[in-house]
Amino acid sequence: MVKTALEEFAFLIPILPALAFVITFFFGKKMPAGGAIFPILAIAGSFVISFMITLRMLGNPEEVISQSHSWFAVLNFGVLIDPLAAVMLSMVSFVSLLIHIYAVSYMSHDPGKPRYFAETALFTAAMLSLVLSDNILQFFVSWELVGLCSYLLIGFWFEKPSAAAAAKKAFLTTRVGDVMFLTGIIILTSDLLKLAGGFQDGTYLLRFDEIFSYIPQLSALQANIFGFEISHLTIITLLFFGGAIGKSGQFPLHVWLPDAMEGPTTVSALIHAATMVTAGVYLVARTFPMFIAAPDSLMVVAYLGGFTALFAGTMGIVMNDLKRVLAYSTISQLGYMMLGLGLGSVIGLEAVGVSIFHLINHAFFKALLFLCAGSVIHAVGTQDMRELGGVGKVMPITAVTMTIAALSLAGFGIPGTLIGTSGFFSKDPIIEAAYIFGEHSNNWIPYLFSIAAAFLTSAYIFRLIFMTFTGKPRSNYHGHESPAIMTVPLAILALFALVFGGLTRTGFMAFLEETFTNSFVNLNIGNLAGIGRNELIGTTGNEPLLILWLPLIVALAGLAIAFLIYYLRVVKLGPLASMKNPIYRLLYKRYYQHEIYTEFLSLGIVYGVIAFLTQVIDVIIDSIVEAFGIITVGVSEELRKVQTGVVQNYATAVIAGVGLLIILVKLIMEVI
Amino acid sequence: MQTNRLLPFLVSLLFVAVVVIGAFGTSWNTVSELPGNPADQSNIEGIGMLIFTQYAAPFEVLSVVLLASLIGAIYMAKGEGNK
Amino acid sequence: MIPLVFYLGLSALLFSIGIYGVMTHKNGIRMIMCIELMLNSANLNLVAFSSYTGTLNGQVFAIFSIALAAAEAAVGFAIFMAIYRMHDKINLDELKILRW
Amino acid sequence: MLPVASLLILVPLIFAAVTFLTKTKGQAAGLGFTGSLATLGLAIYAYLNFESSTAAMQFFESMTWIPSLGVNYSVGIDGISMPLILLNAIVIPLLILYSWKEDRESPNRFYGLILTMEAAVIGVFVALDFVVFYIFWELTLIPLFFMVNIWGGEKRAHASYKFFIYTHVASLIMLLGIFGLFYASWQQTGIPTFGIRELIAQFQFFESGLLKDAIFLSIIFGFLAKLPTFPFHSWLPDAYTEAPTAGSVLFILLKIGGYGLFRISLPMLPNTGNPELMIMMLGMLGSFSILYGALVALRQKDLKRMIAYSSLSHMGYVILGAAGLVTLSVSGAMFQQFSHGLIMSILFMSAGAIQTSTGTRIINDLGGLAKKMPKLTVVMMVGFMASLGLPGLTGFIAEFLVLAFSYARLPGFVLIALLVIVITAAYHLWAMQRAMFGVYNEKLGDIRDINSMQVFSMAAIALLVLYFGLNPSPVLNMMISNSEAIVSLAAALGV
Repeated sequence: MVKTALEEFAFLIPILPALAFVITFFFGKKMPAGGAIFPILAIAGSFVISFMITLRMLGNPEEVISQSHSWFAVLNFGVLIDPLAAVMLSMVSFVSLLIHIYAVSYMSHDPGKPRYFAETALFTAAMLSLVLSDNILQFFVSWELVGLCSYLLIGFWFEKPSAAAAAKKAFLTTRVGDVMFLTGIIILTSDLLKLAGGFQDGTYLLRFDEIFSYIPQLSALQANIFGFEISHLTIITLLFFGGAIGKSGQFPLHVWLPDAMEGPTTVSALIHAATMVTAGVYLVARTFPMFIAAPDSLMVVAYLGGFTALFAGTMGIVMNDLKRVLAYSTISQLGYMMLGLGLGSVIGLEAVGVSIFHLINHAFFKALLFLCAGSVIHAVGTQDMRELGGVGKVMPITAVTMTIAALSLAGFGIPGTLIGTSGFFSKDPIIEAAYIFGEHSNNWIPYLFSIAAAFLTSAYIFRLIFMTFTGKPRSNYHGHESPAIMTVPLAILALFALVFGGLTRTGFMAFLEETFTNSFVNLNIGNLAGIGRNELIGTTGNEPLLILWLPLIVALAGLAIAFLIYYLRVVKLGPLASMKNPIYRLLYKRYYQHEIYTEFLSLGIVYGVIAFLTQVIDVIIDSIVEAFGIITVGVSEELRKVQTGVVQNYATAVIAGVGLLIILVKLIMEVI
Repeated sequence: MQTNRLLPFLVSLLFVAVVVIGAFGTSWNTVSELPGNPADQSNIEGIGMLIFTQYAAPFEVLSVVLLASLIGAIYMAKGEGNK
Repeated sequence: MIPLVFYLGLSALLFSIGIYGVMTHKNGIRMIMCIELMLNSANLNLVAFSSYTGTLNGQVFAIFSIALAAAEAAVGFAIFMAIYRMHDKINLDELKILRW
Repeated sequence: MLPVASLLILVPLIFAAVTFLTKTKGQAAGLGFTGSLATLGLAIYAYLNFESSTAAMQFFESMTWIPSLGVNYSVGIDGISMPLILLNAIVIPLLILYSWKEDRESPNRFYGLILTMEAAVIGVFVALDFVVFYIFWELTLIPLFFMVNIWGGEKRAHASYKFFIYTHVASLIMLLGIFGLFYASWQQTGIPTFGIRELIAQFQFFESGLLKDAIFLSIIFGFLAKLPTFPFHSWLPDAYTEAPTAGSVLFILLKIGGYGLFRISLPMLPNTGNPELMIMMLGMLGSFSILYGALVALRQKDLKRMIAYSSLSHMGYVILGAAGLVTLSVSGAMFQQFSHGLIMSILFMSAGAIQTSTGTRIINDLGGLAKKMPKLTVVMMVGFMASLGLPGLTGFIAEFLVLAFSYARLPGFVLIALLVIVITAAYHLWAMQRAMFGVYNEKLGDIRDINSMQVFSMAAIALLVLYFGLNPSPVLNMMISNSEAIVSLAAALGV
C-alpha cells in the first residue's frame, strides 16, 4: 500500500515548488518575510517525498518509478526515479531547503524578497523536474528553465550594471552549450526516426529507454566529417557533452561562472555550487550508456574534465574575492566529476558511482563554503579578502564550519581507514581511478592533472581560510555572528560535509551502479563498452600505498604552504605576486579570457564584422528596393515633360506618327 | 523660334511623300468619263437638290452652328471693355 | 483628262504646306490661316473624288465644310482677340496657363 | 448550425462600418470592442464545434457568384485556418483594450480600420475560391496603409507607400500565377473554375513542367514577399517601425503569407517540375532569413526595429519547416505562425508602451526601466524569453518541431538555424540589459508604468504563450492532421 501511495506522489516533487513560485510571485509582497514560507514548505514536502522514495529504493533498487504521459506529437513528459535520480532528488531538495531557510535571514533587508523566493522556488522546481525527467526533451526543457532562473537570480540586483552584464554573460555562454545539446537532441531524433522507420504507436520517441535500445544501431551509423569516419553516437554524445560543458562550467565555457557571483550569495550556493552546475555532470551520468558505447567520447570527457580541474585551480589561487575563489573551486571540482565520468572508459559503471558520489559530497561542502562566505559578507559587508582577516574571532561558528568545509574540499582523511571527511571519500577514488587509467593505457595525463589540481585545491582554500579568519583585521568592519536561522543550516551542512562520505561510501556506489539495470532499462554495460571499443578492467582499491597516500600528501603540502605564507607570514610573496610577474599577471587576468571571449570573439568578430557586414547587405538590399522607386519617379519626372502643352509639338508628333505608322503597316504587309 | 524648322520640314516631307506615294501606288476605282452635260458643266442644281432633300437635316444643324458661332464670335470679339 | 492622282497629289502638297505652317509658326493668326489651308486641301479631295465617282455628295460636303471653316475662323479670331486683349500677344507657345 | 465562416467575415465588417460612423472616442472604442468580442465569440463557437482529428474542410458554404467564369463564393475552415482565425479573434479585442486609453485623432476611423482588418484577414483564411481569396488579400492592404499613413511615426508616408507598393506588386505577380493556373486548367478540362482546391488538384495534370514551375514560383513569390522572407523583406522594418503600436500588431497578425504557403503552395510543390530544387530553395530562404534577421537585429539601435528584424528571423522557421515537408516539421511551421503572432504582439505592445512613456525607442537612451516600470518588465521578459525560444513557452515548441524534423531533409540549413539560436539570445538579452536593467537613466524624467488595461491585455497574451507552450496539443493537433494530408500527398509522389 505504501508503495503505490508513494509512486502517486512522485509527480508532486517538482509541482510543489512550482506552485510555491506562483503563490510567492503574486502574493509574496503582502506576506511576512516575502512569502518565504511557501517555498520552504513546498520544498520540505518535495524533500520528504524524495527521501522516502530513496529509502524505499535502497531496499529494492530494481523497482524504479516510471510514469509517462503524452505531451505533444510523439513526445512525452514523465517521471523516472531510479537510484541516480533518487539520490539527486534528495540532495537537491535537501540543500535547497537549507538554503531557503538560511536565505530568510540573509535576504531579510532586501526589498525584492518576494521576487527572490519566487525565483528560487521556480529554480528548485525546474531542477527537480530536470532530475526526474524520463526523456531527453523534458530534460532539455528543465535544463533551459534552470538556466533562465540562473539568469534571473544572477541579475537579481539588476540595478547594478555589473550584475546585469554577468547575468547576460551567464545565459549566453551556457546558451552556446545548450545549442550543442539541442543539436545533439535533433540529430538523435532524426536518427531514431530513421532507425525506427517512422512513428510507432505507444512508444515515446525521446524516452531514455527508447534511446538506449537503439545504441548499437546508432553506433553503427557513420558520418563523414572532413574525411574522418565518425560514429553518429560519438557526434551525439560529444554534442551532449558540449551542453554539459556550458552548464557545468568546463573549459572553455567556464567563463560565466566566476562572474555569476554577482548574484546573492545564497544563489551562488544553491545554483552555482550545489545544484544547477552539476546538471552537466548529471546529464553525462544519465546518458552514460551512450557515452560508453561511443568510441572516444569518454576520452574527451576525461581530458577536458581533468584539464578544467587544474586550469581553474590555477586561477583560484590568485583571486582576492572570497566568492570568486569559491567559484573557481567549483569549476575545478566539477572538472573532477567530469574526469571521474570520463574514466568510465576503464572502470565502467563504477565511474557513475564515484562521480555522483563526489557530486553529492561537493554539494554539501561547497554549499556550506558559500553559505559561510555569505555569513561573513552579511556580517562584514565586504568580500575582498585583502580587507578581511581575523573574522574567526567574531564569528566562531562560521569559522569552524567553514574550516570543516575546507577540509572536506581539500579531501583530508586517512587512506585505508574509515576516518576522513566526505570529500576525501569521493575525491580519492577519482584520483585512484585516474591512476588505474594511467596504468591501463599508459597515459598518465589525467592522473597528473588530478593530482596537481588536488595540491592547488588545498592551497587556495586554506589561503582563503587563513586570509579571512586568522590574523588581524585589515580594515575597519563591525562583524557579529549570524543569527541562529543562518548558523543552524551551516551546522547541518557541516555535519554532512564531515561524515556523509564516510558513512555511505560503499553502499552509495553499489546503489548507483544499479541505475541501468532495473525495470525501466536493463543494459549490459560490458557489451556497450565493447561497442565503444572500451576495455573495462577491475575496480579501485588495490593500488600501491604511495598512490593511496599521495593525494593526502599533496593536500598537506598545499595546507603547509598556505600556512607559511598567510598564517605565519614567514614567506613573503613580494615580487612573485605582483603584476610585474608575467605568470601572476596571466593568472590574475584569468588567462585574458575576457579579452578573448567578450572583446575579440563577441564584440569583435560577431558584432563588429559579421553582423556589420550583414547590416551592410541589408542596406544594399533596401537600396535596391528604394532604387526602383527612385528610378520610376525620376523617369516619370523626365517623361512628363514630353507633354509640352504646345499644340505644334503635338501636331508634329501626330503627323510624324501617322507617316511612320503607314510605313510600318506597309512594311509589315510586305513581309507577310 | 526660327531654329526648330528642320524637324517640321522633315515631318512634312515625310508626310507628303507617304501620301503621294500612297496615292500614286493605288489604283483608284474611277469612272472613265466625267459625267454630266458637256454643254452645261454646272451642277449647282444637283447640289441644291441634294442639300434640300437628302441633307436637309445637316443643313439645318449647320445653320444653327453658324448662328451660334456668329453670336459667340461677336460676343468675344466685342469684349467687356467697350460696352 | 487629268488623272485623279494629280488632284490628290496637289491636295497632299497643300496639306503638308498647311502642316508645316502650323508646326513652325507661333503666331495664332498665321496658324489659323494654315489650318484653313489644310481644310481646303481636304475640300479639294472631296470635290475631286466627287467628280471622279460621278456623285454629288462630296461636293455637298465640301460646301458644308467651307461653311464650318468660316464659323471656325470666326470663333478662332474672336478667341485670339480676347487673348490679345488679355496678354498683348498671341504667340501661342508663350501661353502656359493651362500647361501642367 | 450557424454559417460561422461567413459570419466571421460579416460581423467585424458590419461593426467596422458602424464604427466609422460614430462620433466620440468612447463610442468608437466601445463598438470596436463589442465587434471584436462578437467575433471572438464566433471563433470560439467554431473552435468548440471543430473536429481536430480530420483534415477535411468544415463549416463549408458555397454560393454561385459568376457562373460563366466558375467563380463561387465558397468558404470553409480547416486545421490550417482555425488556429490563425483564433489568433486574430483573440488578439484583436486585447489590442483594442491595450489602446483604450490612448488619445488620438479620429478614433472612429482607427477602430473601424482595426475591425476591417480583422474581417479581411479572416476572409483570406476562410476563402476557398481564388477570387474571394484575392479580394480579401488585397483588402488587407487598405487598413494597414492608412494605419501607418495616418497614425504612424515620422517617416510614415514613405513607409506606408513602400509597404503598399512592394506587397501590391508581389500580389499582382501572384495574381498572374492564379490566372495562369485558371487558364491552364480551363484549357485542359473545359470547365472554368476558381476553386482553390479544384485548381490545386488539377495542377498535377498540367503537362509542361516549365508552366508548372512558372505558376508555382509566381504564386509563392506573393506569399514570400508577404511573409516576408529574405531577400524580399525590405518593406518590413520600415513599415513595422513606423506603424503605431496597433498597426505593428496588425502587421504581426497578418499571417496570410504563411497561410497561403500551407494552403496553396505546399500541396502544389510535389507536382512542380523539380520539387527537390524548390525544397532546397525554400530551405535556403528559410535558414538565411533566420540567420540574416538575427544578425541585423543584433546591430539595431531602435528597439522596435530590432523586434521587426527578429520577426523576420522567426518567419524563417515557417519556411524552413514547410520545406522540411515532414508532418511534424510542417506542423511546427504552422505552430510557429500561431506562436509568433502571440509573442510578437507582446513585444510590439511593450515597445509601444516604452515609447509612450519615455518618448524614445533608442535602446541606449533607455536604461534601468525595470525600476520604474516593473509590470512592463515582467510581461516584456516573458515576451523576450518566448521570442528567444525558451522552453515552456510557445516559441520553443515551434522551433523544436521545425528544427528536429526538418533535419532529415535539410541538415545543413538546420545547422545554420541552430547556430543562430545563440545570436537570437544575444540580441534579446543585450537589449534587455541596456533598456531595462542597470542604473535608471534620469534624463527620462519621471515615467509611469503601463496602465491596468495594458497590463491586462499583455498579461492575457503572455498567459496564452505560457499555456500553449506547456500544452500545445489543442492547436497543434489540428495542424498535425492537416500537415499529414499535405505530406502524404508529397510522399505519394516520392518527394
